[in-house]
Amino acid sequence: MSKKRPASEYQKTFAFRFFRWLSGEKDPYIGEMEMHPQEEYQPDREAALRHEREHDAIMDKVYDTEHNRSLHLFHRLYQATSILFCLFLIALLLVTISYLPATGTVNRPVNNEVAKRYIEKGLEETGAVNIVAGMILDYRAFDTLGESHVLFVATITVLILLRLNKTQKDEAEISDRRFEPKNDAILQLVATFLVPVIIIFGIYIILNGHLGPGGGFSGGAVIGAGLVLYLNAFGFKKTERFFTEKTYKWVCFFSLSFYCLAKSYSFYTGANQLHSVIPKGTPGAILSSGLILPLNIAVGLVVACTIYAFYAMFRKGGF
Amino acid sequence: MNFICNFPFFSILLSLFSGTVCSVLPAKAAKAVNRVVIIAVGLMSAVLLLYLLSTGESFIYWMGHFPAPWGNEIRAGVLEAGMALFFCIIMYLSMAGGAHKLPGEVVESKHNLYYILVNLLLSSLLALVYTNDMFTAYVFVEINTISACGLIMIRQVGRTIEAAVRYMIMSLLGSGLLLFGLCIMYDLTGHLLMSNIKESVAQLIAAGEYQIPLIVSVALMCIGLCIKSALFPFHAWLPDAYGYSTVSSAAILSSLVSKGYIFLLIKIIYRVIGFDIFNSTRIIDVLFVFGLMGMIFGSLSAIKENDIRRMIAFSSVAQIGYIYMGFGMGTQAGMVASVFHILSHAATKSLLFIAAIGLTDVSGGSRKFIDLTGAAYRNKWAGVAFTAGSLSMVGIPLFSGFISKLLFAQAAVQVEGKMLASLIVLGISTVLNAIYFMKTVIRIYTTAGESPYSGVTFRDMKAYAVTLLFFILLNVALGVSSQPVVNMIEQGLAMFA
Amino acid sequence: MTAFQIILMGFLIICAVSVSFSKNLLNAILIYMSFSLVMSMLWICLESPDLAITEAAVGAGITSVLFFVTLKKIRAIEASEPEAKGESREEKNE
Amino acid sequence: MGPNLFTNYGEAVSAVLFCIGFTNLLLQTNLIKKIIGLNIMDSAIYLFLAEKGYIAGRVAPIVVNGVTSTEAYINPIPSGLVLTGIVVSVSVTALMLSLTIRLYTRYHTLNLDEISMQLKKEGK
Amino acid sequence: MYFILLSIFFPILAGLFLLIRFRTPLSGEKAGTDRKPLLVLTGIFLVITAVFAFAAPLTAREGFTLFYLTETLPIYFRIDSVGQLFSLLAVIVLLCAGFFSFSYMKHEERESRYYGFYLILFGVLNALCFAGNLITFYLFFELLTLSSMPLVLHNGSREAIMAGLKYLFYSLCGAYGALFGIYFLYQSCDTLTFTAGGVLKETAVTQHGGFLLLTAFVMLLGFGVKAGMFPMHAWLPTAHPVAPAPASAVLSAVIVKAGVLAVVRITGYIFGTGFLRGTWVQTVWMCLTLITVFMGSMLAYREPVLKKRLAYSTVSQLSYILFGLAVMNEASLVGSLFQVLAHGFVKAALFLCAGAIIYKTGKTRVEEMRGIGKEMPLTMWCWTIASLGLVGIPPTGGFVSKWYLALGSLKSGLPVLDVLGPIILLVSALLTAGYLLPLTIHGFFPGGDYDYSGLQKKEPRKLMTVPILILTSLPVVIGLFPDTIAGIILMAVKGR
Repeated sequence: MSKKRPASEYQKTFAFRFFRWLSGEKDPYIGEMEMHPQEEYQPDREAALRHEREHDAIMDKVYDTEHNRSLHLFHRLYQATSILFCLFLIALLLVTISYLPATGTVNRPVNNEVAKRYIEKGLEETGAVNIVAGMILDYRAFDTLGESHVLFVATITVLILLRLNKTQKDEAEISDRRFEPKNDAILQLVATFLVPVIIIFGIYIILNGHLGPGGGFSGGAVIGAGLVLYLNAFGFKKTERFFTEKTYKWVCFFSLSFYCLAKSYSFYTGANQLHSVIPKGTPGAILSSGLILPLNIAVGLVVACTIYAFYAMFRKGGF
Repeated sequence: MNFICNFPFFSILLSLFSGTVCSVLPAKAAKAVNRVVIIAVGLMSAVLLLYLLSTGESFIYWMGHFPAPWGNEIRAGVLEAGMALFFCIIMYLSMAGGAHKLPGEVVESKHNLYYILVNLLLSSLLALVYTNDMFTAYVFVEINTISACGLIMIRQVGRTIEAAVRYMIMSLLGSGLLLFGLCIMYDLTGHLLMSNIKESVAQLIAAGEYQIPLIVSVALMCIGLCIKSALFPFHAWLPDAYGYSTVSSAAILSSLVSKGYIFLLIKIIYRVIGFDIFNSTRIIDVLFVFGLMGMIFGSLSAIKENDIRRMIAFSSVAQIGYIYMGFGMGTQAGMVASVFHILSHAATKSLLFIAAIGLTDVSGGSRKFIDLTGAAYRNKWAGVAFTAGSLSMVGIPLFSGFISKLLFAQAAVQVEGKMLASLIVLGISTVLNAIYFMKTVIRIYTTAGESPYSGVTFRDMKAYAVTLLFFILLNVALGVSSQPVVNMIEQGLAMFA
Repeated sequence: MTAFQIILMGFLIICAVSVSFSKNLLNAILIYMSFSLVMSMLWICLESPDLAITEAAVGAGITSVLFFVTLKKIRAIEASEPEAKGESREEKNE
Repeated sequence: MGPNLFTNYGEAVSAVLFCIGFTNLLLQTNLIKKIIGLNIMDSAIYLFLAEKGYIAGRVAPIVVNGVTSTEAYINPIPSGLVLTGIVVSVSVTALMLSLTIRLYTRYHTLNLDEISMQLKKEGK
Repeated sequence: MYFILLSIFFPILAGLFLLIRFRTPLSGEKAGTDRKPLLVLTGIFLVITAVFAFAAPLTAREGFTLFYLTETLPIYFRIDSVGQLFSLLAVIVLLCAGFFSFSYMKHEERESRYYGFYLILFGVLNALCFAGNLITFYLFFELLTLSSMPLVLHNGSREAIMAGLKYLFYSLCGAYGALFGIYFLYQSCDTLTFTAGGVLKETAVTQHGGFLLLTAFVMLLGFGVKAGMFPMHAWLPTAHPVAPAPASAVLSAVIVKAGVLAVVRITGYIFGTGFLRGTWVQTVWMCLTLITVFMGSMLAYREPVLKKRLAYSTVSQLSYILFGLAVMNEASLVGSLFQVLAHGFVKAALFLCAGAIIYKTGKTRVEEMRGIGKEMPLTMWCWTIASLGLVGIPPTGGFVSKWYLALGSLKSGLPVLDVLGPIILLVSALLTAGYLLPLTIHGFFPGGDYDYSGLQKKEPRKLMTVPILILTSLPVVIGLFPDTIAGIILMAVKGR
């Protein structure tokens, strides 16, 4: 007979654990997933504080980034893997590129009947001298419609994130003035000259979108930049006279609605092979190329307002 | 052309336009517009679906005055119309189920912005479903991403903002890869429309040209979409994003947004690359392995979780793993199973999120399990709904989850090499699912001692209860009469080719 | 023309790398701005004036302005609440 | 290695830029630098596309003197795509920057890792 | 056909009605105001269900399809003799235990939940007995687990909840093992409808014979979980004792038999005994059952808590049945099915006796029960008779079943196991006597030093004693007419 071992030692043996499992006493969930009934809540301030302190101490220890070696190691590992991955990606892409058709040559899959028709018939079918403008606003107008809504939805998210209510806005305004040059004479003088020029240039780009390089988006961005300059030189007080949140809202609404409706009409007539009433005009004239000019203007308005809105939002959470 | 053929176009434009309109409306009107639009789009999709089933053919719709390779196109088949209908149903139910929580979660002045986001999200989902053009798909993927990000962070607590940042970073990586793949594909084929690309790809494969760039391009697109739909190693943003955003957002995000990307991937596989060509690459093996890993690790993380909504979020990771496992099998049956799982998971996961909020509401707003004890007695409807959702997740017959698991298993049995791995992992994952879901169910049905929280009755939450009822019915309907749905999916996939 | 393109591309890579290693955020943004300008010149070389004009207005203009505003905003927050660091202030509209 | 690596030097540069941007987006802990990385990544793709449209010896696709022959102009499609893409990337940048401001007002740091540490420390 | 549907869906709906109508009181509130209507309704529902369940086999002999889960998976019901046999057992035990619980459940809370799930369980069991193909069977097998779980964790203590979880996970794991098999069978069978002799395709057998054997083994293990077979038996002694006594009776007597029915179905009706006989699966399976028989008895022998002892005894006795099924010849099959009936009645009677003792005296451990026979003579007499039935003393059903089992085993001609089997059965029977009869002995003869002064009559009410009496008499009855019953069973086995 072997010597009888003490209970605590016996409980560590494999035989004990096996027997416990065999007799169904072992419960794998106890300790893993506690299901005990809810205890009654007893407010014990002292214990709660102590608990909190302990918790903080543990948390400090666990999340002590400077001294936690495993975390450090993990970080290193992560970095190394990322770099390796990126090197691998570079190699992969370079290999891929080396197999691609040669750039600059004519006989490539890219220069197929699609591009051919755009160039040869573009002027006739869309009325736009700038083939790119004709392509994005007529042949592939659905993409562009989506694109302007990307801008719209981005504005909405920025509004959600940064728009403040009245009192917060005032606070923000005060903190905003901290680094602001107040009524800088040079800036104002330069702005007086520059802003009209910039805005007129922007309008030119928009109106000329179908005739030369440019278009609603770039022109709108230029006008927006002009507005931002104006705002910087003269402050919010001045701009609020002609540009408030309401202006922005309605300008955006009308432009986008016009865009949507005009394009819907064009898509609908196109798909159902109906005759579209919109005249194409003489190629080369400013009033030509059907819907492209009004669409450019609409996009330009939206973009200009959006850029200004972004800036104002970023600075003080409102207009 | 039949007038009904205009419906896909109408639904996309209607939801886009309603987004613009909502920006000038007060919150109440915006809500009404949102509901009406979702219902209208749903009705149109239903009519379209019936029409397509009766004709049995898909059709192409010009977006503009120019035919195939020159202008944009959208395309509607049975699967697209069915998906659109289903997305509308889920979206309506999710919005209705979370409506009563919205005032507490979002500042009053930002409500109409919320509805704008939902409308635009719907339009982008519809566009992803219907589009026949890769670049359009890219643009609408971006709308989808940004509006989803908006939905995450509209409830402005620190966590959601952090989650939104993580989500955006991952999504942008994904978009970048997708766009790069797209550009390479464009360079090789010279087309952007799916059907034309497919022809060119078939020619290239037949001629044996440009094999390496072709595969790299496909791989880049796949990885991009996998990252965006939170396949296993890329899921770090997911629990916070789903766990802390508003209820409706969580339901919509988990059940629709990631599914939109997955559906796009299906379209790419079928309509851009060609199913057989895709299956001959090694990409499916990679998808298969990551799918399996996702199934296990997602469930393991869910078991460790002590917060009911994060637990459900982690379970999403596992479920997305299932879908990719189906892709990875490389058979038609696997694909059908995956598509069915998209439906079943969407129906179940949104149900779980909506039910979970009912439970946490009657537990003092806490999501810790310890506080949820007995919550099902305090809010009976939510309790029943949560139980139904859990049973579906665990794969009890009569619920949709069982059918999708059955389909996966049937698909797996047909693939010699991957049979055992997928069946075993399916089993392990089922059991793990059972562990954490049944644990929760038992927890919420345990009565213990005095409860400090008061319950709610049917009268307090009619709309909510009805929503839950519809969700349960949807789930059971998918589980009981799955054959028509499966037939429809098969038909739709056949139309893709 | 090719030589010019190659030089511009060299600039692009230098800019991109130095953005990654610059310690100062303002420098990084400035370098990024020049990156955009170089890019827009490159596009002129590639016969895409539309892109050039857009990139100049957007990449070099608007994006950089937005970056600057962000930076300024962050500095302002830093200056106004130096003591609040580490302690998480509850959002008002939470 | 394929035959066209040196002919396609523009694409090669864009690939390198893409990966630099990608690495920045993955590795930089500072949010603003991450965003710059994102922009570089996007620009790289646009450069790639623009290179694809380029044909040596031809001019920009703006009809001059009514000449509408394919031999005269470069391919207009990539330009159109890039235009769309630029708008997308500026929208995303604006959104990311506003997220950055918001995070900074709450956590007073631009380091994403630190923020998540802080979140975990707060104990959910 | 309508009776089948009624016998299934009537109790389920009735149970749901009870759950909804008699609201479970929120914690803290005191129930009891509407106890009487609850009991009356439950009683009526139980009787009606029983009538339906009896009437079903008389009216419908051919199967019918309720609806199609998927195109190839119909929900199909058909009544055959084996199903009828199990149904008979289920109805009798559920009725008796149901009436027993009217009085027993007085001191438990949340009665409406108990009765609601009890009725649902009744319906599910009927469905399980009448299921005509594997997928229907599987469906109700899962539902059985789910609907019986609330009974296990009824009293809501931590122990009960953990036991319930353990029960759930073991069952789900087992069910998944079974489902795993179904996935394969789906490929290698034309149909999953239960057909005597098996439904395997010839080609499948020749091509994937080895794999099908593995599948069969996995399925046996999976369904064996429910029947408490060796490697997965551990849930049974945890889960059964924590339930209220009548629920334990149902669990031990009927619900575990669902596992047995499953094994009968897959061996006899899906794979076919011809396919399995003489393979490694049979050998391994027999070894496992014999291990379980012996182990269960040993564990029961050293267990001090009465209900737990009975649960271990269930583990052991169920494997008698499985052993008989594993031998796969006529005599052993008869023995097995006989044992199903005998053990079902006996174990129900024993658990109800234990319940009565607990209800009246509150004693749970065996050593506390000295002199109990003086206090509750009727109960103890029933206990004694039932114990003898379990041990296998001649005039009872237990003897007949064991006789046939031993006979079958000896006839089987398997090397070693043909003799080893009966020996282990015999040893186990001795152990059974060893763990059950001491209660009788100490109960009636507490010994010389026993203090008789504190004794008082504690015989329970009629509502408790009558079910016990019925359940005690039934095994004796079937033991008295072994040939008749065996003939019927034989006919059932042959006629199928």
